[in-house]
Amino acid sequence: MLRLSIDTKTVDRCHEIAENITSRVMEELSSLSTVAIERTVARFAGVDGVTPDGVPLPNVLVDHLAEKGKIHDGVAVHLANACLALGKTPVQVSRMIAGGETDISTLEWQGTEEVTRKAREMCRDSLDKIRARRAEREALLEELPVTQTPWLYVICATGNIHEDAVQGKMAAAQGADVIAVIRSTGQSLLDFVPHGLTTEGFGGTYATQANFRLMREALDEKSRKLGRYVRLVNYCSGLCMPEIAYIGAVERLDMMLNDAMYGILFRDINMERTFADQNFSRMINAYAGIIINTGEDNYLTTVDAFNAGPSVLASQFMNYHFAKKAGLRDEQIGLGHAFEIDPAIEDSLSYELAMALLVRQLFPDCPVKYMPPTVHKKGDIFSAHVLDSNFNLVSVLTGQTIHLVGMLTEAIHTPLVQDRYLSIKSAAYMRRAAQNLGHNLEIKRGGLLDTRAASILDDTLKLLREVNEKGLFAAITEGVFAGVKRLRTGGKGREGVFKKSRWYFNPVEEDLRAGLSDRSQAPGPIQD
Amino acid sequence: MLRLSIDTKTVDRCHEIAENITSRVMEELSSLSTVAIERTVARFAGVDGVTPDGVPLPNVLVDHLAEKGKIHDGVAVHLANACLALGKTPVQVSRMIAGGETDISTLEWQGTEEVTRKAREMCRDSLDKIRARRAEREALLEELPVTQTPWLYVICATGNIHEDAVQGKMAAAQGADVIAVIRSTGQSLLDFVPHGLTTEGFGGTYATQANFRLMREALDEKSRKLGRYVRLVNYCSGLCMPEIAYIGAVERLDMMLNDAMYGILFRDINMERTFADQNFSRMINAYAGIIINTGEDNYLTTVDAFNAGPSVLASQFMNYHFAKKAGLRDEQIGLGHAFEIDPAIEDSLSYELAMALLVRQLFPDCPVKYMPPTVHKKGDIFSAHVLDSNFNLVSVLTGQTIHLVGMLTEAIHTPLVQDRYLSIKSAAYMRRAAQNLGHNLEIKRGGLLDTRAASILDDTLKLLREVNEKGLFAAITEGVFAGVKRLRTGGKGREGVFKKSRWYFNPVEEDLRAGLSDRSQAPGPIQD
Amino acid sequence: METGIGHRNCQVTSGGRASSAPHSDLVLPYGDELNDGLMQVSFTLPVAAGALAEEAARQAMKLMGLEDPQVAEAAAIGNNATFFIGYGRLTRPVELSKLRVAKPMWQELDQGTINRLLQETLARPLVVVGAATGQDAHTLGLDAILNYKGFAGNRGLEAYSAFKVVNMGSQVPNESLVAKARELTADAILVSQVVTERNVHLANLTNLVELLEAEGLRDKVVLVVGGPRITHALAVELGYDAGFGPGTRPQDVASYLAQEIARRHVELGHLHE
Amino acid sequence: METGIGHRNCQVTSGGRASSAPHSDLVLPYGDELNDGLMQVSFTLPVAAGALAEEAARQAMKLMGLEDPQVAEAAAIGNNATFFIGYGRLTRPVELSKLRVAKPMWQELDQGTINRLLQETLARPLVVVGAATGQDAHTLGLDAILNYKGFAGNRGLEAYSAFKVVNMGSQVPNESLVAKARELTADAILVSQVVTERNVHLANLTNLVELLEAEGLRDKVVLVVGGPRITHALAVELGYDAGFGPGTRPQDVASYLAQEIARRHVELGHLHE
Ligand code: B12
Ligand code: B12
Ligand SMILES: Cc1ncc(COP(=O)(O)O)c(C=O)c1O
Ligand SMILES: Cc1ncc(COP(=O)(O)O)c(C=O)c1O
Repeated sequence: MLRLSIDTKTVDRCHEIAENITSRVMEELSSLSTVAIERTVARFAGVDGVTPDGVPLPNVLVDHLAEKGKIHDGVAVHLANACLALGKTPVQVSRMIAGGETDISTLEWQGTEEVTRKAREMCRDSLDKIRARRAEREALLEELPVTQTPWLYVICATGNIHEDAVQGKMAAAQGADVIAVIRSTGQSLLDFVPHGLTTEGFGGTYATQANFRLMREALDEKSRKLGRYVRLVNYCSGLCMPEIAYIGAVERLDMMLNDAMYGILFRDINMERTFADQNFSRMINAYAGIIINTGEDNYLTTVDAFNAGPSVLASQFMNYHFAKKAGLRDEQIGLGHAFEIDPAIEDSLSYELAMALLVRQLFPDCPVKYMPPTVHKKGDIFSAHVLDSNFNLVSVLTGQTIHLVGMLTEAIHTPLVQDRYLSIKSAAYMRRAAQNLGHNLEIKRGGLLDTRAASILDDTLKLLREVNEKGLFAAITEGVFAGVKRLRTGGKGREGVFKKSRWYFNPVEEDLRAGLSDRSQAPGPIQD
Repeated sequence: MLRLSIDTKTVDRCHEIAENITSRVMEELSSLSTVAIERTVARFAGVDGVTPDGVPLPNVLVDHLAEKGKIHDGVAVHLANACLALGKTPVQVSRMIAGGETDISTLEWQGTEEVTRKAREMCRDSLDKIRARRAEREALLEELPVTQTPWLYVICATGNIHEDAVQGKMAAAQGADVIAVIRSTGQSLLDFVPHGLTTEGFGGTYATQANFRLMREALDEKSRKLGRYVRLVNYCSGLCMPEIAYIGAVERLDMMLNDAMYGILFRDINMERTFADQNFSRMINAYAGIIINTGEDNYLTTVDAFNAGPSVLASQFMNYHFAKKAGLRDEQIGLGHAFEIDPAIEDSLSYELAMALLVRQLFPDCPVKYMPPTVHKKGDIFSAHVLDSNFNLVSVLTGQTIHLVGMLTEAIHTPLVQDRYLSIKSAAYMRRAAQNLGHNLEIKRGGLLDTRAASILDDTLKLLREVNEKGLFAAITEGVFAGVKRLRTGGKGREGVFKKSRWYFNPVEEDLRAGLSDRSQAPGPIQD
Repeated sequence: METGIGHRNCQVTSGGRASSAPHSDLVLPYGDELNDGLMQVSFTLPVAAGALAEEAARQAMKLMGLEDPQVAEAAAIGNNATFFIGYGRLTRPVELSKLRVAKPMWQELDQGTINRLLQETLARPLVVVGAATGQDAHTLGLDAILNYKGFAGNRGLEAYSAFKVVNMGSQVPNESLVAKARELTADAILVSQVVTERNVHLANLTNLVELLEAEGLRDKVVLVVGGPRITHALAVELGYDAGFGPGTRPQDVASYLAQEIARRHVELGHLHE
Repeated sequence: METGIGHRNCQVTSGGRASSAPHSDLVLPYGDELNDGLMQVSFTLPVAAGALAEEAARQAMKLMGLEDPQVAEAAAIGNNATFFIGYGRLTRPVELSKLRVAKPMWQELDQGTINRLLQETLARPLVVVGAATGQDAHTLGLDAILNYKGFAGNRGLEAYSAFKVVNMGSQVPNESLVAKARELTADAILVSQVVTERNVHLANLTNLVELLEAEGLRDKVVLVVGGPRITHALAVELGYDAGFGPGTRPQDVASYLAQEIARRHVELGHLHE
C-alpha cells in the first residue's frame, strides 16, 4: 500500500489555521447577502420563468426590490407579504412586477408573524422536492451500483444540449461513470441563469434548468440500461452560484463544480460576493447530497505546477473548512487536484505521484477530483494520449475517486465522440491493469517521494500562516494565490452585494441549517 | 529500489541443472560440424564474392568438398592444401572451383604440418580485423558515450538498404540508441548469405555484408554528429548463423539476434545443425565483443504469455549456459524477454512488472533485451501507443538495458518514419519521467508480485528438471517449449550436418578459443 | 441596481436537431455534431519544418477535399522531413445505398448444426488442408481457425466431428500445399497470409490459384484465404471462393464451409439430374 | 549434397534511390519510402459497425483521393456510430512552388537591437495595449508575450526598455480595449483569441476591426492577433497587420513590432517630404 510518511503535527496545524482563516471570513460575511442569494430564495419560493423579452423572473423580482431599496430585508419578506396582500402566488407576484402592475415595496404590511410563516411555507415545497431527489439518488445507487473506482468522468461540450445528451449516453455506454456538461464561455459572468433548452454555446453548453433536466433524463435512461448509475455534473460557480445549486438540487445533479475562491481569482468576481455565494450554494449542495468539486487544478494550469503544490494544498485546506461550515460531509467534498507538471522535466512522474498521494492522504475521506494534464498537451495527440496514460496510472495507484479522463485532443478542440471513446478505453485499461499494483508497492522511506511531500507540506503550513496573519482578504489582495491580485472592493458583481437590514430574513437558510444538523436528514455516505 | 524476494537456492539449482543440460548437448555435438561452420571458416580465410550466376563462393567451395565427400575433414585443410598446391589464394582457389578448373579433393597432399600452418595463417587476417573492429568500438564508446539506459532500440525494415540507412539516421537523431535492420521474410531459411547491396525485401531487408557496411558507415557518421555511439544490430540466426556472425564481426555490428533454440522451434531447422551453428556463431560474437539477443520473446507471442513465464525462464537459463560455454561474458548476453500479457486481464501490469523484475534479478549482469507488446496490439494505434507506454514504464522501473521500442502501428505495417518518431518520443519521455521512480519504491513483501515471481521460479525449476531428465533433444521432441515438437532427425538444413573425420581441423575455432580464454584479449565491459 | 452585464436571452429551441436523428443515406464523419465531417489525419512530408511545410500540409489536406484544414502539430523528424497532425472537414458525403458490400454467403450455424449438415451432405468428414504459404511464418491466425483450441473461446475446426483437418503449418510452398491437397483429395484449402509488405501476398495468392488451375484442382476445392489484411472482396478478386479478415472465429469459417459444400452438392445434384 | 533451398540471387543494385535524394518540387507523404503517399486517418461514421460501415469508411477514404484504403480499426462506439482508423496512399502531390506562404515581414533581432531601433524611430517607448477579448479568459498566451517573465526562457515585452506595456487581462470587451487604446494613444494593439469553438473568434476579431475603423483608429495602430489557431494568413484576411500562432516567442513579436513601426515611420517620412 502506497503511503507517504507524513508529519501529523504539521497536518493538524494546517487544519487549525485553515479553520481559523475561514471562520474569520465567515464572520465578516455574516452581515452580508447578495442578489444571487435572494434570487435563489425566490426560486425556492417557486419563482421561475422569463418575461417575454427573456428576463428571468427571479431577476425581475430582486431587481425590483433593489431598485426600491428594499432588498436589504431579503426577498422572502417582501415576496411573502405581497403574496398575502395580493392573494397571489410568488410567481404571479413576480409576473405582475414584470408587467409593471405592482410595486411590492409599497404594499401594506401583513404582520411579521404572518409574513414569516408565509415566507417559510412558500419555500417548503422546494425543500421537500430536494430531499425527495436526494432519496431518489440514494435508491438508484442501491439499485444500479457503481462498483469501480476511480469513477471515469468525461465532459460534453457541444453547445447543443440535445447533442450533449446523445454524446453523454454514448460516453456512459463506453464506460464513463460521470458526465459533465461544461458551460459556454462567459456564462460565469452572466448575472442571471439562462432559461430553457439551448442549442448554441461556445466551448460548452449553457447551464439551464431545462438542460439539466434533459440530461438527467437521458442519463437515467442509460443508467438503467447499463445497470450502473451515471452521475451528472455541472458548475455552480460564477455570478449565480446559489441559483445553480438550487437548480442542480432540484434536477438531481450529482456533483457540482464549486470553489470558494475560483470566482475571485479566475473570473475577477468580487470577493465578498464570492464568499457569500459559495457558502449559500454549498448549503444547498450539502442538503441535496451533491458532491462538490473544488478548483485547485486551476492553480496548476495557471502557474508552474512544479512549484504550485503549497498553494494547491493551502487552498484545499481552506476549501475543506469552508465546505464543512456549509454543512458538507467529507464524502461530499471533492477536492481538486491535477497532473500538470511539465513532462519535459526529469522525475515528473515521481513528483506527480508524491503530490497525488499527499492530497489523498491528507483528506482520506474526501473523494479527490483528480484532473488530467492539459497545459502541456500540444497538438501531438499521440503524445498527449501517453501523458494521460501516466495520469491514469497515478490515479489508480493512489486510489483516487473522481477521475477526470484526459483527452488526447485537449490542445485542439472540446472532445469529439471518438476522443471520449479512446480516452475512456485507455483509462479503463489502466484501472484494470493496475488495480492492485498500488497495494503491492511501498514508498521507500526518506526517498524522493517522502522528501518531496514533506517539503510541500511544510511550505503549505508556511503559506497558511502567512494568509492567517494577513487575513484571507488581504492575502488575495497581495496575490498569494496563483499570482493573481484582487481588491476587496473590486471585481464583477460587487454591486450585487448588500448589507442585511435588521429585518433581514432568509427562511431557506434557516431550514437548510436545521435539515443539515438533523442527522436523520443528512445525506448518507457515498456509495461506491 | 524494486527487488523481489527470491529463493536463492532455487536459483542456484536452476543454474546447476541448466549447466548440466547444456553440457550434455555440447558433448553430443563435439563430433559434429556443419556446412555453415565450414563456409564461415572459408570466409575467415578470405573467400568472398559470388559466381556470375550469384552463388556465393563459400557455398561453391563447401558444396564442392561435400560433393567430393571431403567436407568431413573441414574446409580449412583442403583449402590450405589447395592454396599451397596451386600457389593461389583461397578466393582464387574458390573461383577456380566455380569455373570447374580444379577439383581440390584430388590435389597432392602438401604435408600435415605445412597445411596446418597455412590453414592457421590464412584465417589470421580476419581474426586481426575482428579484434581491430572491437577495439574501434571500444574507442568510439569512450569518445561518444551512451549515458542513458534503457537504450532505445528501433527497427528499420524498408527492404531497401539505402532507405534503411536514411531512416536509421533519422531514428538515431530522434533519440534511438540502437538500430536494427530486420531481415526480409524467409532469409533465415536461405542456406547462403546473399551478396551485395539489396533494394528489395519483404517486411525487412536482406542481411548482407555490403548492407552491414553501408549501415555501419551511416550510423558512424550520425554517431559523431550526435556525440553518442549508435549501435547496429542484425540477426545471426537461421541456416547461416556463423557466417553472419563473421560478417557482423568484420563490419562492427554491436548486437546480433542469436538464440540457441529459436531456429529449431520457430523455423523448423534441424536440432543438431542449430546447436552446432549457435555455438560457433557465439564464439565469434564473443570474440568480436558483440552482445547477443536471445529470442525468449517468441514464446510469449506464440503461447499465452500469462502462462509462458516458466518456459521463458528455463530457456533463458539454457541460453545463458550455452552462451557462457561459447565464451560470452555476462555483459554480452542480452537475454530476451517481452511484455505480452493480454491487456484485457486484470492486474496485467502487476504481472508484467513481477516478471520483468524477476528476469532482471536472476541475471543481474546480463543486459536483458526487453521486447514490447505485439500480439495484443490491434489496429487501434492510440491504444497500442498506451500499451507501449506501460511497457516503457516497466522497463524503466525495473532498470532494463536494451529496450526495443514498441510501435503504435505494430498490427498494421513495419514502422513508418513517423511511427518511430512518436514511439521514441514516448519512450524517452518515460525514461525521463520515471528515471528514479523504481529507486523510490519497494515491493510489498509477500504480496501479489512476490508470490507471482516465486510461483514462476518454482515452475521453472520443475520444467528444467523435466528437461534434464529427458535430455534437451527429447524434451524438444515432446513439445516442452512453445508447444512445438521437433524431431532430432527432422527439420531444415539437416543435410548440412556432418560427422567430423579424425583429420578434421578448424583453425578458427582454435584461435577463437585461445583468444577468448586470454583475458587481455577478451572484450572489455560494456560502457553505458 | 443593474444585474451585472445585462440580460441575454439564450436561444431557446423546442427541439433542436440531435445526432440520434435517423441516419440518412448520405453520411459524413461525425466529430462534435452529426455530419460535421471532422477528420483527423497524420502524415509526413519531405519538407523541412517551417512555414512552407505547414502550408504544404494544409495543401495536402485540401487535396483530400478537407475544408478548413488545421495543422495541429508540425514536428521536425530529421532528414528535412516534417510530421503533421491535422484536422479538417470532409464535405463530400458517402452515399450508403451506392456501396457494394462483398460478403461470403453464409448464416451463422452452431457446431451441432454444422456437423449435421455436413454429415447429411457428404456422409464423411470434410477434408480441410490449411497452410501459411510462401515465406509466411505467421501461423497463429491459421491455428486459431483450425486447431482444437480455437480463438477467443470459440473452438477450432478440429473440434468438429465433421472436419478432418490437416494443418501444414508455416512457410509452406504452394507446390507442397497443392500436392498435399491432391494426396488427401481435400474438399477445402485454407490459406493464411499475414505478411503483406510490398504486396508480397498478392503474388503468392495468385500463384496458388494458377497452380491449382494448372493441376485441374481449382474447381474441386473450396478455396479460402484469411489474414488481417484480407477482405472477402479482395479474395474474390484474386480467384478465391471466400476471404476472412481480422476477428474471424472458427465458427464463421465452419458455417461458411458447411453451407458452401451443401450448396455445391445441390448444384452438382441438379447437374447430374 | 545440396545447400538447402537453392541459391537465390538477391537483386543487387549499385546505388538504389534513397530518401535523401534532393527533394523535388512535387512532394507526397513519406511513410516507408519517399513519396509513397502514406496517410493515416481517423474518423467516426454514423453507421452501425459492420461490413457496410467498413465499406463506407473505405469509400470516405476514396473520396479523399486515397488509394489502396485500408481499414485498420473499426470500433462500435455507441449510438450506431463506428470509429475508424485507416491508412491509404495519397497520389496527388503537393506542388511546393505553387504554394503561397503568408508571413509577416520581419527578421529576428535581439533585444538590444530592438530597443535601439525603436529608440531611434520614436524617441519614446512604444505603447502596447494587450487583451484577451470578448469572452475569452485565456490569458496565458498573451501573458507569455507581454509579461516580464516571458515564454520558454525568452523574456516578454515588459523586459524591453523600448516598450510600455498595458496588459488588460481576460474577457475584455472590444469596446473597453478600443477606449484604452485611445486613452493611451497606443502604437500597437495585441489581441489574444484562444477559444475558437464554432468560430467564435472570427466574429469577435472582425468586430474589433470594425470598431477601430468606426473610431478612425485602425490606421493609427499596429494591430496584431495571436493564439493557437491563428495564422498570419488568417489575420491578414480579417484585417489585421499580423498574426502569430503556437510557439510564438516574445522576441518574434518585438522584432516584428520594431520593424513594422520603423517601416511605417519611413513611409510617413516619405509622405511628409
Ligand atoms: C505473432 C507475430 C509474429 C510471430 C509469429 C508466430 C506464429 N507462430 O505465428 C513471429 C515472432 C515469429 C513473427 C515474425 C515475423 N513477423 Co510478425 N507479427 C506477429 C504479430 C505480433 C501478431 C500476429 C498474430 O498472430 N496475430 C493473432 C492472430 C490470431 O491474428 P490474425 O493473424 O489476424 O488471424 C485472424 C484473422 O486474420 C483470420 N485469419 C488469419 N489467417 C487465416 C486463415 C484462414 C484460412 C482464415 C479463414 C482466417 C484467417 O482469423 C484469425 C483469427 O481471427 C503481428 C503484429 C500484430 N499485432 O498483428 C506481427 C506482424 C504480422 N509481423 C510482421 C513481420 C514483418 C514479421 C517478420 C517478417 C519480421 C522480420 N523481418 O523478421 C517476421 C518473419 C515471419 C515470417 N517469415 O513470416 C508484420 C507484417 C507487416 C505486413 N503488413 O506485412 C507485423 C504486422 C508486425 C509489424 N508491424 O511489423 N511475427
Ligand atoms: C490553461 C487553459 C485554461 C485556463 C486559462 C487560464 C488562463 N489564465 O489563461 C482555464 C482553466 C481558466 C481555462 C478555461 C476554459 N477553457 Co481552456 N484551456 C487551457 C489550456 C489547457 C492551455 C491554454 C494555454 O494557456 N496554453 C499555453 C499558452 C502559452 O499557449 P497559447 O495560448 O497557444 O499562446 C501562445 C501562442 O498561441 C501565441 N499567442 C497567444 N495569444 C497571443 C496573443 C498575441 C498578441 C500574440 C502575438 C501571440 C499570442 O503566443 C503564445 C506563446 O507562444 C488549453 C488546452 C491546451 N493544451 O492548449 C485549454 C483550451 C484552450 N480551453 C478551452 C475551453 C473550451 C475552455 C473553457 C471555455 C471551458 C469551459 N466551458 O469552461 C473555459 C472557459 C474559459 C473562457 N471563458 O475563455 C478549449 C478551447 C477549444 C477551442 N478550440 O475553442 C481548449 C483548447 C481545451 C479543450 N480542448 O477543450 N482554460
Ligand atoms: C470551480 C470551477 N468553476 C468554474 C469553472 C469553469 O469556468 P467558468 O467560470 O468559465 O464556468 C472551473 C474550471 O475549471 C472551475 O474549476
Ligand atoms: C533469435 C531470433 N532470430 C531470428 C528472428 C527473426 O526471424 P527470422 O528467422 O525470420 O529471421 C527472431 C525474431 O524474433 C529471433 O528472436
